[in-house]
Amino acid sequence: MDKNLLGGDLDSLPEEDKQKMSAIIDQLQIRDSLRMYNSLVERCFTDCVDNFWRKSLGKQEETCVRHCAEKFLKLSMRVGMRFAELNQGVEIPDQ
Amino acid sequence: MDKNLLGGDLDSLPEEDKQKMSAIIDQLQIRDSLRMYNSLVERCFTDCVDNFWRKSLGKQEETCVRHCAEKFLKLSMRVGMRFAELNQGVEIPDQ
Amino acid sequence: MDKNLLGGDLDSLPEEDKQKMSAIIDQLQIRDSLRMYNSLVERCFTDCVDNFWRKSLGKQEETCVRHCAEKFLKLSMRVGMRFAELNQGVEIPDQ
Amino acid sequence: MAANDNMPPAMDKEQIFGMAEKEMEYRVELFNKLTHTCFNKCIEKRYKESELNMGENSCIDRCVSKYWQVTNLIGQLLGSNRPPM
Amino acid sequence: MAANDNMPPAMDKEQIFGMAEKEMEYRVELFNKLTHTCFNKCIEKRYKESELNMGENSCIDRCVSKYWQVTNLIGQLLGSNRPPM
Amino acid sequence: MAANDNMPPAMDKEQIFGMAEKEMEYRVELFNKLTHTCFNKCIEKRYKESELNMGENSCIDRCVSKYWQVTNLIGQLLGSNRPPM
Repeated sequence: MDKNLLGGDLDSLPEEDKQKMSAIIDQLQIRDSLRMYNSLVERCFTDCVDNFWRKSLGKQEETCVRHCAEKFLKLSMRVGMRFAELNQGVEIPDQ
Repeated sequence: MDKNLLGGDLDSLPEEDKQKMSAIIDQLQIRDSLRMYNSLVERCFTDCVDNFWRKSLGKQEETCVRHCAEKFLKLSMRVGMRFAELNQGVEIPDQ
Repeated sequence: MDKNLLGGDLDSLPEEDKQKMSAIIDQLQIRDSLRMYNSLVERCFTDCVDNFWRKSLGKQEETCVRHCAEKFLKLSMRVGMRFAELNQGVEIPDQ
Repeated sequence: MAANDNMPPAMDKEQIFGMAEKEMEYRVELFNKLTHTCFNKCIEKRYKESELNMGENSCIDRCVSKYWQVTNLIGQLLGSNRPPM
Repeated sequence: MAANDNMPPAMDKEQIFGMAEKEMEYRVELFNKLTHTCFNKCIEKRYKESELNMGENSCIDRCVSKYWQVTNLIGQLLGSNRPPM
Repeated sequence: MAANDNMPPAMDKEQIFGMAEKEMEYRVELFNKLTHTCFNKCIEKRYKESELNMGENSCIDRCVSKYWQVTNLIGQLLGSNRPPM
């Protein structure tokens, strides 16, 4: 998740508090990206791997996992952009 | 979640510890109510919104979301009451 | 989850840090086992209990819950063993 | 365990608060899972009205009671001899 | 609440940081649930290619917009008069 | 990043412990998701007996192995060049 979506008004804080707040945000971002990693693996494994006759990933399963993960990352970026716009009160044009 | 279900015997603690415990409970309650908010939105959105031809919520979708959320809150209160009774060893009369 | 899977190289730390690290690991293990308890109850209840005409668990439901929980615990141990082997770079023989 | 003896008392207190916090987190999670599970089992997904009807209300009561029993049953299997809360 | 008056200021500050942390955790969770929910609603599970097609892209935009509206709607029902973020 | 240089060392240590804690939380979560996912994939939901049968046992071994490979594969895509643990 983008840092700007977490806390916007750090500048108004005194220096000491700003540092502490910034450390809290860093920790949350690390935790968030590790959780994202875990949930992405779970999702793509669940959707792509259904055959347990061999212990190695087949070619088709590997391609499926790659597409799944890449689609997720692209979607996540797009959601982030739209989400930021809504946070700033920008209207999404209908059509 | 009701505060009484979290910690019952605060009175027996020394003043300083009581305050610290009370602060921990407050923080947990804030986190819990924010999580409940998030999971209620996720549930009612998933159950009620299935059409993505427009960017605005339709009348029917809005009613569905309202009913879903209100039912959830009523159920949550009832579960809390029954849960409290079980915690106090009260038997729930059958039917 | 097995303690060895959490942090392997505690011995290299100075005594004070080792104690602090060990306390963090203990706390994570307590939280993890309480969460496992909660998610095991949720899973076995969801899979085994479907009839709400009575307020007491039937004989068949009880057996189902027991089997579900015992299978989960056995699976969890096996997964832990295989997982530890992969962490140590041991190959799982195919067949 | 033996190491506990020469740990500073401040550390001990820290850990006691940590344990109490984990215990409370467990209760909150139990309550939330119970609520969501009984919602799934008892509430009709069409959401035609905002009131709980009689059938839903009795289903909820029995669902809570059975969930409690399952919690106790699995607690026994896990070897903890204490009640779920 | 009245007890707040004679609490040391350090405690107060601790709580303010605690509140800010919870608030940020809430935003992260909102964003993650939004992402996963819109993935479930808009992405075809066969994963034939790695690009998002046009249909998926417009579905995502509308999904975010409607999710936002549901967040506001339920926020009003819960009696909090503030926007979701 | 540059700000790190004039931060007190105590702060640094705090952050190192924080990082180690997040890393361990990640491992616990990986293990739990692995366990639940392989349960879903390999265990028959009728629960007729409490033992794992031969088919379930080999399914579990292969499930763990494939899950591990998917973790590595996605780790590469995310650009982290380290193994999952």
